[in-house]
Amino acid sequence: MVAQAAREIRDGERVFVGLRLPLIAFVVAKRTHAPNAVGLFELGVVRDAPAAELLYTMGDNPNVAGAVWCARTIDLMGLLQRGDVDAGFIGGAEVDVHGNLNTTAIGSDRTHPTVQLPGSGGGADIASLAHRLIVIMPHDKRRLRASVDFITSPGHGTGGDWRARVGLPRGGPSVLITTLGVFRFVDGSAVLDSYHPGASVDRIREATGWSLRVAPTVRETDAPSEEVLAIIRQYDPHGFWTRRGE
Amino acid sequence: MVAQAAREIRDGERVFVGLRLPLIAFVVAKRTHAPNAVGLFELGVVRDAPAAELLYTMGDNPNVAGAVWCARTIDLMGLLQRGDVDAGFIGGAEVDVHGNLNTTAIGSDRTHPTVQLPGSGGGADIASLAHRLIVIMPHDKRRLRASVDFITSPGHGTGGDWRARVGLPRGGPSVLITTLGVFRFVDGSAVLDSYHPGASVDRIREATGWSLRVAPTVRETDAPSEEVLAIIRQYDPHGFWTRRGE
Amino acid sequence: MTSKVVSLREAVARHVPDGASIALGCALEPAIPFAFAHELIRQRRMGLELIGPISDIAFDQLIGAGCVARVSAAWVGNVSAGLAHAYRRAMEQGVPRRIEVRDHSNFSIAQALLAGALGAPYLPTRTLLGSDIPRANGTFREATDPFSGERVLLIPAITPDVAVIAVQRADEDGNAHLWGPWGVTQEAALAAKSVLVLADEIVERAVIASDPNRTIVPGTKVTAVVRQPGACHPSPLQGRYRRDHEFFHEYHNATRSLAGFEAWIAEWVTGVADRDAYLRKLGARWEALRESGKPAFEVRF
Amino acid sequence: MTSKVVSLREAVARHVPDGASIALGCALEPAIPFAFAHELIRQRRMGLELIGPISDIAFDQLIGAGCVARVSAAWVGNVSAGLAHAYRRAMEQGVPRRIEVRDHSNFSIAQALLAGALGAPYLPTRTLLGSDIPRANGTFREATDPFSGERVLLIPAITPDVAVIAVQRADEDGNAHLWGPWGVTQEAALAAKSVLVLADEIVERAVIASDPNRTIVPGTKVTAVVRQPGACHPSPLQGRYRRDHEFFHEYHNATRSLAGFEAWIAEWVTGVADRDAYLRKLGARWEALRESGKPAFEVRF
Repeated sequence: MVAQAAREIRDGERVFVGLRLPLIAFVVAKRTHAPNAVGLFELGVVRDAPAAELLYTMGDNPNVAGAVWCARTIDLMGLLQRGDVDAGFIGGAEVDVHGNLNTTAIGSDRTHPTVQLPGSGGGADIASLAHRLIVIMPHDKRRLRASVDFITSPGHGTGGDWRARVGLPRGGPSVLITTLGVFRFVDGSAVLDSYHPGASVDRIREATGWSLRVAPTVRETDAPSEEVLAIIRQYDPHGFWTRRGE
Repeated sequence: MVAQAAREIRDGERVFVGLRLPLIAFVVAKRTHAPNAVGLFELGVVRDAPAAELLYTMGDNPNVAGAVWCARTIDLMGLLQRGDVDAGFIGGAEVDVHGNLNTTAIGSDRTHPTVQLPGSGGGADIASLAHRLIVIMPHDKRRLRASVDFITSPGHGTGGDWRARVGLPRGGPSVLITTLGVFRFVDGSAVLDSYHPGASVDRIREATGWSLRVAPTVRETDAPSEEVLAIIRQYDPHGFWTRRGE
Repeated sequence: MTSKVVSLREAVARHVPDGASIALGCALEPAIPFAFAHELIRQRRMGLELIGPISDIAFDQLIGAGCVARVSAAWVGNVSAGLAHAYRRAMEQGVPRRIEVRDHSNFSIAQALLAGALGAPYLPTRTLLGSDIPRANGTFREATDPFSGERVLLIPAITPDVAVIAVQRADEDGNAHLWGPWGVTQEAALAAKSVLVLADEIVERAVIASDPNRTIVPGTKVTAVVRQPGACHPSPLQGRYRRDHEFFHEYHNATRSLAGFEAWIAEWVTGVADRDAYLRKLGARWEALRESGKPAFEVRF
Repeated sequence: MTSKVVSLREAVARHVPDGASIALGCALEPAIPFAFAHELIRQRRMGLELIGPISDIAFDQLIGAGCVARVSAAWVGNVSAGLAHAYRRAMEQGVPRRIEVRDHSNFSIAQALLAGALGAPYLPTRTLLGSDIPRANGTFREATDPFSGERVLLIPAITPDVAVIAVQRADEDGNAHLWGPWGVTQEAALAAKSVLVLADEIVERAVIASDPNRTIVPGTKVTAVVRQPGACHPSPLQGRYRRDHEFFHEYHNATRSLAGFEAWIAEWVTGVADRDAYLRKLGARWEALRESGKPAFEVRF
């Protein structure tokens, strides 16, 4: 999943990185095909070199030391709203076929939730304003649902030109990367593009809460190179982030 | 004029200082009756001690060295708009009986002025948003006019509750200090409160472009103390600012 | 100027009444004034509104301790460990009491505080259009941008009663230097009616005035200054001490049950007299987190 | 990263077309990139829109040289000496050509640029209500705050084609450190489509990264970096050189007449090859303005 996420970062892009796996994806991309990518962190940090050690949060001291800019959240969010951010990463507890994400609460009543989740953080802003949104999720039928209980981070809404209709200036999910495969969005709906080595279209259909659409060109996801695996192992040697089945 | 302006600063107040004479008035006030006054400069500087040497502009290096805050114009203007600034000083080319100031242009057509003046700077903002505005002017019939050609900095408009009607949240001129006397504003109109030593009510009437109202308690302005005169001479020994008939 | 320096106990006792709205944890993951949150719990403040972007577990602790009536935040959880159990219990079961939530995103809370700092009634934005957050929050309004005719969301200003900020150093008047990420700290401080500064050290005015660009809030906005080394543990303070990741994970595991939460509070909050006692209890673990960082390259004013 | 370092001549030639809107002099009285204004005059740029709060005499020179079609500013004059003669001639007599003026206040221009930096369409404010500036400017709108029902003025965003900023130091990618007053510099840089940095010195990336809070604009926003010592004379640059007050007063006296203005430009702008030649011409006078300032107290990251 990390290796695939890294591939989504293009060289020279300005990327809202976020935490957990995206952080490692950024490290991998920087050290392989995207040496000129720039990482933006919503607490106010811009780096063009990855931090020297494993981060647990974007605010860890090693992520600030050696940054080129350390400023305010509003400055980074301003760049995002202006359209100066090429891509952003987020995950969520639930995603639907249109890439709408729920990180707020499970249950039909927001004020009396079945499961209270942490909330948006900057996720809803990245989903609203980045040119391209890369969604990362553990693949689970309870997570890839036909519809989500609460749209925290807007994806393609109900599909088609929904984003323009509600007033969003650009963007939307371009890819959904799960522990089993990769979906691309076509007219605002997720279409299975590849299945990871060891997975299959059938297994993914089984584990997906919506009626699966499969690209005619569906294929096995390219396995990560030895180089990429080595970078991941070096950065997270104890597998704090990467061993959680992610 | 400087000595009188200094008296208008109360101890502990946050004052938008501006340049020229107000700067010296701030120095005098700090060193005499208002040691805890704080000076705010719209380019982004807050000082609680006056600069060590004579300033020609608020952005001179000595006004920054030793400041307690050096930030952005918007931060200082935010404090002003919030209502965190007690008093501000401004001057202008023209003022009317309601304390409206013109620093934009002389003439009836803004696009083809008779005399192009520099413009508002922060003056219009201080006039709009400070709790109290202290106006300083050379006294001249062409400057104290029945009505001004352009309201750059709103005073009391047409008097009465005009400021509230146009949407200004507070403030307005409390005093107009000229080279000849001191006016206070009563119901939004200037009333002569005192005449400086050597001036007189008649001379002021002669030099004022509006029909003069005189307070029943009108008196001679208190002469500046020797202490105050010494501070002024020490701060501006060559009279760069204070010798211009101001 | 009279010194504004008081003890942490006095700062809470004098300047934070029950029902106050408090901006806290405004630098996001770093510089969270946990010492202040714990003192609120020890003094049994009630009915508070908590305002902030992320807060890590500070909000969870205050919610679990029953101090909170409302949360206006973008995220309430445990950044490196997962969900916030006390927040879950409050929202899912009303334990120890029901709380009201005003959902935000990091950008919407930043804009609300920036509007407060500017003295603007609101800021217009394109974020969150199409999200369910505006409906859940209830304080935003949709409008039409009169210049372009496009839809915008208006985020009304938030002006907290109190902003509590942790910094590396401040003078006795509250002129405060913070380095590292600012998050929404400056906006919160400028928007607030009162600012309480927790300084890792109190320094001479000359230190602050040697570098006024480093000042995050001028003393003229500050009500009280507390000298409190280690005020942010387990969150980090740039150039002073690192984040105690394990502490967050231990808290996560310990507070899954209500009884576990109560035991944790008894051990780490009500069971210690103050932050100095807390740091002594951490002992060698605390010492191991301290670091001195690398010097910034010289500038001259 | 490829270096973005170019000469001042190349920066103007490649990145500032005729008709460009340029934010300049955004720190108010200090750090005004006069060297850049002079290069615009030498390269005979035409039809420019100048955007800035105060500009001191930089705008006056560009107006007098005929480079300007429009000024969006709060103040155009000579701060310590008085009126701006070239601006007067343009407005009063159309000499050398008529210019359009969009009157602002310092707060309205700051808000317009902040809106641009935020990607917001406009900011609502209470300033200037009752002033004639909104009518003269023509781009603002009065509206009703839907939350309170009170009147507000909406200031639309300004997004300059180019922001030109002068700083003490930058790296080759344009990550720039500015200390001293920022004025509206950061907003202008973040709002602009392209940023040109004039650095008193070019430094290693490690110098910038040792103190990222000092960065006013990240390299990712910057198009080109020019190493230009003394770029701001006669305005000051904190910790590097002082303001040359007399130079402003001499300009004021010399440019009262059109012929005097033309002679002044011939002597100080078109008569020198570049800024280095200008500084050599100043000679001992320039050396006397230089200062090294006092060091900021240490911080460690």
